[in-house]
Amino acid sequence: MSPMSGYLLLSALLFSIGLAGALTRRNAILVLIGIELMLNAANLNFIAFWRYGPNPEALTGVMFAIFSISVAAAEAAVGLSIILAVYRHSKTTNLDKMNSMKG
Amino acid sequence: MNWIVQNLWLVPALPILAAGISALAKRKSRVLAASLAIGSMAISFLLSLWAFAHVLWLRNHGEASLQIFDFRWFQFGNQWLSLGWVLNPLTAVMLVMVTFVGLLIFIYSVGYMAHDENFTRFFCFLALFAGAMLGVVIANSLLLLFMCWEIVGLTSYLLIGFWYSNPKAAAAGKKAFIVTRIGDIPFFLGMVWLYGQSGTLLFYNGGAGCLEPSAINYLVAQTTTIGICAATGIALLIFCGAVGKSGQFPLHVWLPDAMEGPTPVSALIHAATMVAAGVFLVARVYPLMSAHAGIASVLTTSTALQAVTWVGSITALFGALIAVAQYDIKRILAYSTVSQLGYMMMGLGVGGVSVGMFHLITHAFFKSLLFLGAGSVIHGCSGEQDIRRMGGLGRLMPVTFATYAVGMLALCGFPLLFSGFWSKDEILHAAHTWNISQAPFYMGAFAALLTAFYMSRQVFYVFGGKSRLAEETADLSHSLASPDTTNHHGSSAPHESPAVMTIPLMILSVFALLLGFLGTPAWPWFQSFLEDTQAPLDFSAFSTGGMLPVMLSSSVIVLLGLTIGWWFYGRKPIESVDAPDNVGRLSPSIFSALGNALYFDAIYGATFVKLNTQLSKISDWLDRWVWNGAVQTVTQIVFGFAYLDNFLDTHVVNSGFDGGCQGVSRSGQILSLLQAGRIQRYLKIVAGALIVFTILLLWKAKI
Amino acid sequence: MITFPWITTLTMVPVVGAIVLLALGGRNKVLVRWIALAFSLVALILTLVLWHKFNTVADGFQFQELHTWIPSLNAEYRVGIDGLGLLMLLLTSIVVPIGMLASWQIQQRVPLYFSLVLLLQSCLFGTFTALNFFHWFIFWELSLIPAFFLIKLWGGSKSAKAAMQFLIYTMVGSIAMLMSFLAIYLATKTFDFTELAHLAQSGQLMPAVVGKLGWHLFTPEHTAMVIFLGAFLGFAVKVPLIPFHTWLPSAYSEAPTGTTILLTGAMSKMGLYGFLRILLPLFGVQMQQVLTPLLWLAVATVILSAYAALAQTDLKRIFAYSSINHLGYCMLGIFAVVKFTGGDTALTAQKFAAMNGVFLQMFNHGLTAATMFWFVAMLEKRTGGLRGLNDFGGLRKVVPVFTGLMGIVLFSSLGLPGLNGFIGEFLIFKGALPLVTWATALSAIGLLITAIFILGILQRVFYGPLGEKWVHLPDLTIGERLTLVPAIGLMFALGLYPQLILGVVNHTAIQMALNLRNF
Amino acid sequence: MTISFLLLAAITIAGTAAAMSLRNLVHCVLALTLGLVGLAALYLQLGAQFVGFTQILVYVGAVAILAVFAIMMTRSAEPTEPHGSSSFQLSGALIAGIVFAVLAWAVSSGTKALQVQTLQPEASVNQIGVALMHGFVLPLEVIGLLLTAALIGAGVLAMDETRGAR
Repeated sequence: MSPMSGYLLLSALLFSIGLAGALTRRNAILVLIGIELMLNAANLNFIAFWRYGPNPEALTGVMFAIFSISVAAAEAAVGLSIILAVYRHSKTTNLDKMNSMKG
Repeated sequence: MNWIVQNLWLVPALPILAAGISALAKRKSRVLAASLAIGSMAISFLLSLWAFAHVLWLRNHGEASLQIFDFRWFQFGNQWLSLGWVLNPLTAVMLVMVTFVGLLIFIYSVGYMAHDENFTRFFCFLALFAGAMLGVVIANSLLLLFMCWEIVGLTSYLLIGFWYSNPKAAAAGKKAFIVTRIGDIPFFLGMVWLYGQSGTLLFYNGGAGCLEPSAINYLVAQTTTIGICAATGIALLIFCGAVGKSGQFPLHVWLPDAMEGPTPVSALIHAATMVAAGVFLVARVYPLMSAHAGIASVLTTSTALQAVTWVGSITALFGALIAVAQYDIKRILAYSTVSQLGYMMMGLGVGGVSVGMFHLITHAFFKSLLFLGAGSVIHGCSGEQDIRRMGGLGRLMPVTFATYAVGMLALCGFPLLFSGFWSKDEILHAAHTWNISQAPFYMGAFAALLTAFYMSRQVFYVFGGKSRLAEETADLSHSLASPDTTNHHGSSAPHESPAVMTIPLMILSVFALLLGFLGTPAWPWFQSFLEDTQAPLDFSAFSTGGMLPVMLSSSVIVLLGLTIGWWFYGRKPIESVDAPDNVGRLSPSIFSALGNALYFDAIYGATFVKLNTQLSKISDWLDRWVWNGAVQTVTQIVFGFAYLDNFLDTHVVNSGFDGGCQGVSRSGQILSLLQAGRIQRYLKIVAGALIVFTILLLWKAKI
Repeated sequence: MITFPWITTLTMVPVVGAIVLLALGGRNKVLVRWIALAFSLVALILTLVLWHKFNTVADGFQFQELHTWIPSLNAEYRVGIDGLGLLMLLLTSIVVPIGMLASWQIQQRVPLYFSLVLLLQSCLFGTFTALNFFHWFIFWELSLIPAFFLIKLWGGSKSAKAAMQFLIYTMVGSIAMLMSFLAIYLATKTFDFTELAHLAQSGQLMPAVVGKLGWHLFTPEHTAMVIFLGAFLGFAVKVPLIPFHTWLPSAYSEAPTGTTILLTGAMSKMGLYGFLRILLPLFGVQMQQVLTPLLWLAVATVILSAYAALAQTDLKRIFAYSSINHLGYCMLGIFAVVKFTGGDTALTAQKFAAMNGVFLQMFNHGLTAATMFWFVAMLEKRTGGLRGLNDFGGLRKVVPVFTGLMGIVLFSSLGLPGLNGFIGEFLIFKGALPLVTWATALSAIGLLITAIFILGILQRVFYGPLGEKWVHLPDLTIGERLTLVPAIGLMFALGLYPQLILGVVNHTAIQMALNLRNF
Repeated sequence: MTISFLLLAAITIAGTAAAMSLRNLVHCVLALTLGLVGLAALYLQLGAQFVGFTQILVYVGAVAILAVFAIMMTRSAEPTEPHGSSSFQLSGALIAGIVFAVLAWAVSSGTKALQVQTLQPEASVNQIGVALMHGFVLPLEVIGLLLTAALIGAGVLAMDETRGAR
């Protein structure tokens, strides 16, 4: 087992944990955190591929990770504020009770 | 250069300055306006005398009697446009005449207009007129002449419409301006053409002027596309201006209407000076008028002068005919003026500058005398202008009667003593010896007969018999006099006018008597003065060149005319206001046609005025419907497409679309079952998809 | 050499004024009016300074400023004036204060109104000084915006329609012109008027354009003609020439009178300016080719507009048509100058005369028409908006001073010698008659018809018996008389001494006439 | 496969797993912080210092704090979260498990063929800066724009509706 596949497996595990959280928890904040974890798993993949993959001098993986972190930060900020707004509207963060998008 | 030549501009400038000051003055400052106008005119008169004396002095010392002063006005391109003034015998004579007659009429106006509320304005306009007229006289440039000419027209317009509240006066002023402008437009074009051809508008400029031989020869050599030489074309166009201004047939229609203005205005502008400006213009550009293609044939008359002669003789006869059947004292004189102006034109055409100008000068004196006399009569009769309502004024207004009689005899050309005889005789004699046709002579002679007749008719109506003025009060339908005149001439019984009015009459009558002796055939001083020759006293001139027969026949004609007039109107006094005219009874239809001036106004109204109105309507219609319509049509077409598109959208596309939409919405209802609004369920689906895709990818990689 | 940027300063002064007015707000209307007037007077003083400093015998443009702006497009900020530009600057600076004084009684949105007027002035300055098509066109188009709002927001009952018509009409013309200029730009890669004029003069312009854009269905002449007609349309609408004029009567009569003054006094000169500055140097050849139809258009403009004026009863509409009529003489003069003369020196001298006449007439018409509409504004103020010919009668009795002064202006418009209108018309006719005889002779009819309708106004409004309604009509106040004095004094001054203007523009007129390419 | 990697991986897994399963939300976030620090340490170990520190700054410093605030403000700190139906939890966990299985299979089958770089590559801040300013300048600008938009959007969304209309 190469060092790289270790990182990749770790990343897959992180992704699954995040997914599990996102799928099972009722609280919107935790769902958001789960999604963040999935993003982090992807970042870990990027870094790992950069470290062990070809052409590391191009810094592509690092760059991807940086941008991804930025996007994730933006996403977290917007997502949390949406949750706040929704909470103010419906006084809950429980996703089961938020079904106004029902078609 | 002599002081007076250099400063000749002062002559017109002073009255204009006076006009400018009184224009700014208040309405109440009557004395200021009158004294400014009269004072400036008096100074101008003195300056004119000086100028006249200077010309005489030059002649006596054998120097050139043509003095010019030019100055640069403005620059365009590489050349300067120069203006200037000219002092020659023609100028000098006109200057003295205009300032003298003008001065007398100004003084007279003080009395005549005494009660008018716009007294100040009147003198302002009058002074402006005098200045502009003097500008016409001294101008050494056709452009300057034209400019002053137009301002003269403006003042004429203002003064005819002086009693502006009267719609007739307002209309008459407008008519005068427009009809003269009809003549001025060709004049303008002729001037521009002349400028284009000769490169200068200065009359005399040391050999380079447009009236001097080199320019004239050049103009004669040019031929236009219609076959006449440029000189003739230009001369004819300029003559159009003279026709308009001098009330020549067929543009005479404004002059009788112009009598709506105050009587001094009629005397000054529409008898003595402005209307004579047309004659003066022809005299001024005479070298151009008489230029013809044949090099040395002095005897042949140029086309332009032939036109002048024919127009003049037709006008002379025409005006005299109409004057026979008029009842308004001023209209008779107006048509008489038309006729006499025709004489002058004829004189210019057949005899040359001196012949026409001599009549112009004498006419200026006796016709202004007649108008002022008529004004005195109107003033005395409280604004009455209809000769049928006058009568017997000879006893009531002796001074007016005496001076009027002098003027009337001068106008008729009563033999030997009166100025009109000599000047008219000159014209008839020249017409008699004209080499083209004898017709102008006969027309002129017949007009002379008619002149004697209608003047005696007028005098018998006005001064003879007993007063019929009392009947007026009973006649309520009468409304001939303008409201203003009626209001402003106070008292009711006929009375003699004040001295401020009668003294100018007397002075004028003296000149009407004596002026003729300056130009008798025996001692043609006036003619020689204008033509720059010497005039010895030579009584044998009467017997040469058929002079004596012409004089005799014209005397007979005049006496005959007076006799016929006496026969019809003087033999027994006119009975009443409503009595039909004694001549009119002979042939009422012809008489009424003449009374209506041969329906010229109606004819013009039905043709030119109507045409004009129609054209303006057409133009407006074009504007509204064709030009704008084209634009609107394009707009409508665009809108039409828009509507069509809209229609297709609603009824074709939309209905199909709606159908489609219903299908979509039904399937949407089914699909919406999937949309439970629960994110986590979606997430599960995504995860499932992820699983499937990863497996697929791996599978593919394996294979 | 760095000199003081006179022209840019002049252009910016009204803009600053507009900003100040907008910042000030509408609380103090009186203050706003005075500030606006003050700014326009500053512009007038600046223009007079330029007039004084102008070298009347120098060739080419003066007070030039040159800055690169958009290098990739070869668009430069290049301004400068010759005699014509200076004359137009002066006219604008005179007309704008008149327009402001005539709008004194406006009550709604005062700061906006006056700042729009100032903006319009700035655009006019820009148009008359720009020497590069790029920003010239920007100013040209920009001027439509204030004009549009001035007509629409403060105009009469149908002003929205009139403003829209005005905007669309001129816009269509401008677009056609823009197309033509883009075509020229594609071929020459320059927007500079002087360079383009040099190219045209040496006969390279149109071959270059045709070489670039030639289309197999068109002969080169046709291609050049199409390009010319595009530019022609833009200016012909603006002037306007019949039949491109239908926006004008409604725009003039619906606009508030103060705006009409700006429209007729200054904006109508933009079209003529374009003809002189752009069409003559660039498209002389094409104009020669279609000279006869162009002359017909000019003659039709002169005569039909005069007749149409005769048929109107609204004073503003009469003066609107009269305006078209007067500009028709300018068009006649311009077209006469275009006529091919083949180096005949006598006829070239006639061209100088016509060119000078056109310049003078442009200025005179601006002055006279502006003052005439000013009188209409004063009449409207007194009568509460009535301005029909049939509404009045005998006013001279109650308002003698008004009548007298308006009479002077009316006669100036009629072309009475001694007032400013005459010399311009005289020079145009003098120059045009030998060049284009029949068209000029026919146009003289316009002079007559003008007299008829002007005297008709005097007769129906001021003469005749006084209507009951107007017995208490107030005459001009002292303030109004004083403000009128400069305008009317200028009319007299120019009528008696036209050298005042001709001395300044003559050199430019000669240059323009000589620079026409003669084939 | 070093000890340090295993250690750090264990910390990360533990932290994140705790974050996803604890009852108290505040505890969840604390556990998450631990997991994220572990992840950052892994980055450092891989030689990507800049990313590692950024991870700490952004996630530990910002996102976690943000989450805490959100929890505070929504009063979800009390462990009152009702348990959903067990079938719901089970299905979620099952799916996550399947995903992990598939991914692990993919990793194990995919990485065998890969040539592995053994040399430690360099990613100094200087290099990253140069790269950002040259090859990646456009993405940088876009991300800047995105962040600005997010900033404004978050502000607007979080603004109190009643007072926001002021």
